[in-house]
Amino acid sequence: MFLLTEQPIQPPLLKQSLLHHDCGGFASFEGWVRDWNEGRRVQSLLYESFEELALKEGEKVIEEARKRFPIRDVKAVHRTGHLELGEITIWIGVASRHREEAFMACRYAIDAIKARLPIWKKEFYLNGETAWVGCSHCSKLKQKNEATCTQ
Amino acid sequence: MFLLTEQPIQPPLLKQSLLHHDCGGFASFEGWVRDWNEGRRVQSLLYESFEELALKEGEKVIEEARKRFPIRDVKAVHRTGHLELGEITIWIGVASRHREEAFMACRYAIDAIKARLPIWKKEFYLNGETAWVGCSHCSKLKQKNEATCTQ
Amino acid sequence: MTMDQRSYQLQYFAMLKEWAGVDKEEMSSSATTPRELYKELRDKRNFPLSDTELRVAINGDFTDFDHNLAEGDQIAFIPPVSGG
Amino acid sequence: MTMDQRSYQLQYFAMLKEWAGVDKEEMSSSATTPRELYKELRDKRNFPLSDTELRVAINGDFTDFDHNLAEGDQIAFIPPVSGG
Repeated sequence: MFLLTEQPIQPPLLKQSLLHHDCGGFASFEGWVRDWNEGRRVQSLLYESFEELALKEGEKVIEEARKRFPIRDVKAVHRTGHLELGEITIWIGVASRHREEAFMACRYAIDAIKARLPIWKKEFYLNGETAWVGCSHCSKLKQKNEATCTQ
Repeated sequence: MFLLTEQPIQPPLLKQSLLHHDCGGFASFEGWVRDWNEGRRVQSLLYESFEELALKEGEKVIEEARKRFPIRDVKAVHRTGHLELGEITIWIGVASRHREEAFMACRYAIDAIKARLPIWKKEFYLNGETAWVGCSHCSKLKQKNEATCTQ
Repeated sequence: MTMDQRSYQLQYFAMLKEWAGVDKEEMSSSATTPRELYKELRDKRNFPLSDTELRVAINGDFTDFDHNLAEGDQIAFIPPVSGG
Repeated sequence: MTMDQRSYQLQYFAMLKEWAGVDKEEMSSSATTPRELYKELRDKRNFPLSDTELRVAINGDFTDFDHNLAEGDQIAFIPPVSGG
């Protein structure tokens, strides 16, 4: 199951549906809003998604993880909207019989979600600037003082 | 930090001390009491430890994980005593700047803890039998109806 | 040579949305593929990203830049993502 | 040839504890290494595990089976572990 949410992510609640008695291992990953990125002090950030497509692609990733690894259950939730330092940006939980595949499926899911889902992160810096992350043109343009990603 | 506890493991509380604002990734692993093992229906289990040595060796594993991977913080807690189905047997949490090393350190810690710490698991089966896990002699002896690990 | 003009629904996200100043718009064009359409759009809007840096979705599904467009298609050019 | 007898403190865990029927005991022995001591113990207690399946700890630290034992040492033979 893949979800997008504008509400704070609560791992203990999300884990509930994965508590199967035939599972001996549970691997999870959380992304956290970090206070700096590439040398800049971050104050907060905004996640924007192309919701319809992100949900479809997220479900695809979940199904791929299930097919590639002999896991019992997997769930991923991505936050959208404005997030403060320390908040959870994404949560992935994988329950399985053995730990090996739980780790591998969790790793697979986070990598695929980050690479493929139409979700964008805009960082708000302490100095008042902002930038869309992953947009190499933004910083290049910035140096040339042309139109930029910052506002 | 490595701990042994006879009380139920509570991941949200354990995570508190790992919440650093310079961390963007958090990987964790939980072991759960599973309802079967090697074809036998498990009802509950007992973890017994050589406490003094388990604590020392657990701290060593934690230090090794810190040295091998550029992580920010890691904590592991192993349960002892009698556990029911679904209870958490072990919890490991790793906070780091990036996700790669969080996964790797978490994986390293669980593998090393399972392989090296003087902690033993006794399974209590639905049919009333019991066995120490990992003791290949126990099952061999069992088949020969000699002295066994079961009681 | 006269070209058929078709009407497309464009959706913008993230930096493209900021550059365009709108989150969607209707566009009449003789373009028959996303590649042609983005070329036209880039000239018009002065977007700094080339199509090699984008993906494209039509009617809510990823597709390729040589897909044949149909009247009324909903088209989203997907700038580099940074989720998680 | 007379051998010095030394007194050792043995600790038992898990299956060894069940087989021994006690969790610790004092043992007088002329053994000077854990290897010799376990051989003696195995004959006496009829433990099914050989020393190749065990690890040994002396005074709370892992060591090897050829370590020189000292009077009063606390010795634990560690059966196969299954933590986590």
